[in-house]
Amino acid sequence: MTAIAAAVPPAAMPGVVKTTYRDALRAAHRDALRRDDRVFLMGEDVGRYGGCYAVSLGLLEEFGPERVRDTPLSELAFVGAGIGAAAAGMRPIVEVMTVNFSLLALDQIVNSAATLLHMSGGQCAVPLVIRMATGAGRQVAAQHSHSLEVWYAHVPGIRVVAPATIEDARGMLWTALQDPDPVVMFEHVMLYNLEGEIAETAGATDLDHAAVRREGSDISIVTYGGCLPKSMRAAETLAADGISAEVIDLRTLRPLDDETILKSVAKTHRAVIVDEGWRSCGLSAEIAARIAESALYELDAPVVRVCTVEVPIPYPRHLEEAALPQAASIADAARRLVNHHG
Amino acid sequence: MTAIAAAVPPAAMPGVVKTTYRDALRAAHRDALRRDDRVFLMGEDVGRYGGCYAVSLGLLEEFGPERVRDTPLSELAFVGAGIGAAAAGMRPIVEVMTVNFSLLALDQIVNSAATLLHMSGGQCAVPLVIRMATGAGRQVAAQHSHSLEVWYAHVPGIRVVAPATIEDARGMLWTALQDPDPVVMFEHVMLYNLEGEIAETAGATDLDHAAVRREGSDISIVTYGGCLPKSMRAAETLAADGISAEVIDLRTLRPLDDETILKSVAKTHRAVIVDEGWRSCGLSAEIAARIAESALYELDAPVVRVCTVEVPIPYPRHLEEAALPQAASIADAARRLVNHHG
Amino acid sequence: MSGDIPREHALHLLREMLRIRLFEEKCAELYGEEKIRGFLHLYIGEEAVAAGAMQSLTKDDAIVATYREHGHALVRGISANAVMAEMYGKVEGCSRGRGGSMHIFSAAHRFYGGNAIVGGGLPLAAGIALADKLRGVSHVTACFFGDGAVAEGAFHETANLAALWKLPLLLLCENNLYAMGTALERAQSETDLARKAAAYRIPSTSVDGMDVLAVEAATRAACDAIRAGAGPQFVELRTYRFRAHSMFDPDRYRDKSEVGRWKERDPIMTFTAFLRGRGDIDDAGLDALRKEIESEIATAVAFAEAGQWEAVSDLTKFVYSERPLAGRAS
Amino acid sequence: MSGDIPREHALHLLREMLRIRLFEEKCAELYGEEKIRGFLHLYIGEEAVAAGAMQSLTKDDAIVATYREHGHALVRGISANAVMAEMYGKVEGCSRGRGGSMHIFSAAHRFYGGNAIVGGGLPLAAGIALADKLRGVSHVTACFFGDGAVAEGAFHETANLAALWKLPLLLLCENNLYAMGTALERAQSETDLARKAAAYRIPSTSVDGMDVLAVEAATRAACDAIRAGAGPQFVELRTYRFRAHSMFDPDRYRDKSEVGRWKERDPIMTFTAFLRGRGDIDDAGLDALRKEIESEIATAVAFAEAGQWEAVSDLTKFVYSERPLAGRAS
Ligand SMILES: Cc1ncc(C[n+]2csc(CCOP(=O)(O)OP(=O)(O)O)c2C)c(N)n1
Ligand SMILES: Cc1ncc(C[n+]2csc(CCOP(=O)(O)OP(=O)(O)O)c2C)c(N)n1
Ligand SMILES: [Mg+2]
Ligand SMILES: [Mg+2]
Repeated sequence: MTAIAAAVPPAAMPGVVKTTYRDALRAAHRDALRRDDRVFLMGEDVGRYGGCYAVSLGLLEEFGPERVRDTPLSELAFVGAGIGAAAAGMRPIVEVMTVNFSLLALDQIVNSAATLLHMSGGQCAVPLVIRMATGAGRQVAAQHSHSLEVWYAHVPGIRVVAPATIEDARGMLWTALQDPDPVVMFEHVMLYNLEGEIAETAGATDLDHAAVRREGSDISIVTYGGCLPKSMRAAETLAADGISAEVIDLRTLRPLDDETILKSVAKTHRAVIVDEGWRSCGLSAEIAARIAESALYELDAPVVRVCTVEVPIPYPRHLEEAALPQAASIADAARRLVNHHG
Repeated sequence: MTAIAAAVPPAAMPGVVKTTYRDALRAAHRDALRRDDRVFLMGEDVGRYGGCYAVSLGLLEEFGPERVRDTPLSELAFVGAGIGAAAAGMRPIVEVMTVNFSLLALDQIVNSAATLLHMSGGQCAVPLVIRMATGAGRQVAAQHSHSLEVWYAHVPGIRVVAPATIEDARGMLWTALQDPDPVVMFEHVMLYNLEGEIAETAGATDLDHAAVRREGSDISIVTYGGCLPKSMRAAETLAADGISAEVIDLRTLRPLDDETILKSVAKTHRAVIVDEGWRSCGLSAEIAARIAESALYELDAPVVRVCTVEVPIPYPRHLEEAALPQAASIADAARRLVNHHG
Repeated sequence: MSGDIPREHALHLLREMLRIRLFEEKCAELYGEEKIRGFLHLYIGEEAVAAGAMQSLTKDDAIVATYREHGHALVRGISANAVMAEMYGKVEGCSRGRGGSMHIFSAAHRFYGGNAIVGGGLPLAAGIALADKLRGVSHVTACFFGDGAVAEGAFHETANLAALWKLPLLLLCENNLYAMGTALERAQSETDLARKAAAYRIPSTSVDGMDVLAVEAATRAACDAIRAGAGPQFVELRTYRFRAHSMFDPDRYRDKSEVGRWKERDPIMTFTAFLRGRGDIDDAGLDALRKEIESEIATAVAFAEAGQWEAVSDLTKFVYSERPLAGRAS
Repeated sequence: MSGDIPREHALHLLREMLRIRLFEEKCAELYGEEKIRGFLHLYIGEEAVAAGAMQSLTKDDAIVATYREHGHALVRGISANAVMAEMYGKVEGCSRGRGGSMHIFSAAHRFYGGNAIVGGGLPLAAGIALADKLRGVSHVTACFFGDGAVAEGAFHETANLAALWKLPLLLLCENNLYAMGTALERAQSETDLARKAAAYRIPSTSVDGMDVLAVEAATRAACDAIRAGAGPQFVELRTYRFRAHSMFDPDRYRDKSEVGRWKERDPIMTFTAFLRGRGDIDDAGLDALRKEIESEIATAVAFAEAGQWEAVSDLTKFVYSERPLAGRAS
């Protein structure tokens, strides 16, 4: 896999602005559409409606219907068309409303986007970005609340990223668009309203490295996406209890940045992996397996996974909450682990 | 998940007959169609053609076109129709030619088959069996050689099974048809021609337990499906070197039979997991994670995974062979592990 | 509107439409109070479709609907109590509270959901129809879906399968001219949706979905044809939603004036006027009807309010069935 | 067959058909020798389609084909050497040997594969056409697919998208009456496939796919319409495969007599007779032509035999690209 270096941000006096994850994503789109006339955005309701999560609000007016392209309800065809357009030299951004609907397009993603370069012997690259919302928390029940990032992370030929911060929402898209290969980007539904500050000049962000979002020495909490804020809150609670948790945001789910994970585990000797996917065969299993393979003798206790209970997500708030990882359950798991003496 | 007991085989004098994995599957279909008039088989070319792997050859002639039902090329609709028919009281067997094409039907499987019971509060059960071929080895390249069992094994609400022996080819279908919930059954393409003997009276087989296919004391080789014969060959080679390998055939990939795995690891203290899926986020990761969680202190060495190299499977034989787990690479991994001294 | 409809049946139709309207207006209010959460898709404006189409279905027929299905559930006979409790997420809800607004189920009513994947109900419905056909019973499966669903591959594959196998499937396309914010002409190269059915040799009709009698007549004819063995039938119901797509939708993509024009054709208003004209109902009658329904809904709200939250310990119940189904023979 | 075709062009068409025929007969032989492995789908009997349809495409146009695409590749101008080496799986193959028979690629020829998912090429082709349209160039993307693919949702969604967006997409349906073992009438409720296109307002024609001149004329007209901005066009090519679906297929599902009847319409045989009648070619000319082609094929086999196996150490090469593409601006 190619290392995609972050573009150097322009050397302006870095003023700081308030923004949201959603607005940062929108700014990233605007940027991309301005910088490169090969870039266009397509998907259901990205234009007139402004995007089902309002990410693309206003872009149709600014860039016109050729470059901000509403599609009919036909996930298989418009994702496939994105693949074809990329293969033919464009730089499409395809929005699929949620990962749940992306199941309808998986054939094109796995059997075409991920294979074309290899099976053509290097001739047919697919520089495509597919964006989709993921995750639960809005009480939209069993057909709108999946987290299937792990499925994508299983497939060679694609890169999988998950911005969990405003900086990454702002910066990952441009880096992804510079990738010569397909990138699937997951935006957790509970992050869109996230507020924060960002440098006015913030630009592309690195896709090759996980980020240590909080340093700590007693335990490593490895997570990404929608579970990052929960993990950060858990780390705060733990700090109050005198437990120093390091929080790692994976950022890129394929390929995984083993080095950052293993370095942290070598320091803390304990790891909790937090992942909103279902436990069995989830992303956290891969991380646990890598730690067990490469850092077995560093571990002072077995790795623990905090995942979503293995149920289709139910509608009522209390059941949805019970099904998902929460700051409290993460902190509990960490506490138990720190107190564990093998 | 309900425990599905194997039906007691009739107490006849057990004569033994020669058969193949394919013929055993066909006999299982014939049996099911005879026993229960709610059972019917549908899929592309299951009728006139006799099944793309000839599993259903002759069944159209015996049971007629209503019960052995050729479908048009429309995986989404006919799998979905199977789900609807099951919900309405039938016991459909739906054949999807290969797991590669099942991507077109995943929406129905994940968003409907796996969720209907739970999100209807227990009202809408889906007693459906979906069969599909999986795996590589026939030089049919990057769009026909996937092993995506792990994706299915990730999904709560479905059961995933993989017959690796003639007995299981003969016996799993009937057990699966007695399951009130959807069962996805994976048949490895390289097993169809497998020859062997089977009791004339062989009947339903257990779906709840992994099978120890060979006992051993030095190392556990955990595998399933198309990798079982390779693992058995590896175990033989190892025996010649004085290494006693235990070989576990998972049989059911969801839910996993932890007990059998952990018992074996507790005995051997070393595990190689062999899985034809791609390594990252593969089924072997889940097994490695479970061992690391529940048997960390039993391990004398890190768990090792032998998986498919993370590439779309290429056409030429030498590259395909290099991409896949082989008896030799399994034996090598096992040898290294036995010689590993942490 | 045809004049020969018996008064009692006419009043029944009016009542059903009004039940949907008032029930959903209450839902909108409850959404504001955060009693109902998640996605909520109102059917207001489209009541004539569910009310009319459901008349020719017997209790043995089956129904598959979308996420905009409260109306269908009520007309089908699922009690307002059970539907409202479901919207609240209470155990007393018809799906035990697990599904909410988008996933209303009732096995007793052969009401197979409540499907939130656009087009996702179509293959399921074909399968239910296939099961009935294989069993040799002459039940109809009615599948409701929107204009947006017609663009999905699921529609195409299902239509072909149904026609090829002559399934007893009634395809009811609720064409409200929009799929979320996307107008029909920006989603379909052929906007005459009934012509889609022709490509599969499925007989089709288009009907004014704001006219409950027209809807009833067209769907009855289609049902009769299906019961006579003619295979699937397609009915396009031309309608309009007065409210936004869902409670999250700021409704920026269509003209207020367009909505206004359609509101002049409000199916309840026009049918009420028709019934008044025939002398079937007067102000007092209307008032009484409205009061009855309001009381039904108030009861439903009270029922839902009094309902229980499912125990968290039951979260994983029904991921799998509790007991194996017995093989018929063994 | 129309008489006004120039001799040179007529001979070119004959040569192209014969190249496919002889190349594939050689492939069948090589499959028996286990030089070619995996799936092999022969085009024998259908040569007039690829040979005729490719005539109106320029080098800037793009092509998407199926797993039955050796003929298309050859007519497109990919050398027999490169195609044969691909069938062998050698590095000198046009896809580096990675793809084999089902995945022939050539960027230089805008030949975007070789797709082994039935219907899978259709969305891709729409995307290529969209890219060309967005760039403002007037290239055509020609997408070949079988009658079986028309049942897939991919066909329906793509047809709608192409028509809606007026994409420069030429939909070439190779109707050989069977999808593997499934006869058209058992797979489609409407067997007149051109009528499918009408449901999307896509102009369509059906043509005798055994008549190379008819194929050329129909596809040329369609191409002209596309270049004139009329949007996608659909051409149904009525043809027949003389061989089994693949080398694994025992061909039990159709009558020998049916195959026999179609063989009487062998496109090469009838076109040869036509050319003889016009005095365009005689026995000696035919013999010379055949010899030339046989020599081209013999060269290709020798080339493939002499080719190299890719080093195992290169297995993971091209899973991802080797260098980042530069952003156009930055
Ligand atoms: C496969 C899929 N894609 C997208 C969505 C998001 N979505 C929900 S409803 C809807 C519009 C559907 O329109 P239509 O079928 O006309 O039904 P209506 O809402 O108008 O009743 C969309 C795009 C979805 N639920 N499923
Ligand atoms: C999605 C998918 N389903 C099934 C198959 C297996 N399969 C390969 S070719 C084929 C028949 C296709 O028929 P048609 O489209 O008419 O093309 P033809 O082979 O006749 O040229 C089938 C069923 C496949 N490759 N892809
Ligand atoms: Mg609509
Ligand atoms: Mg065909």
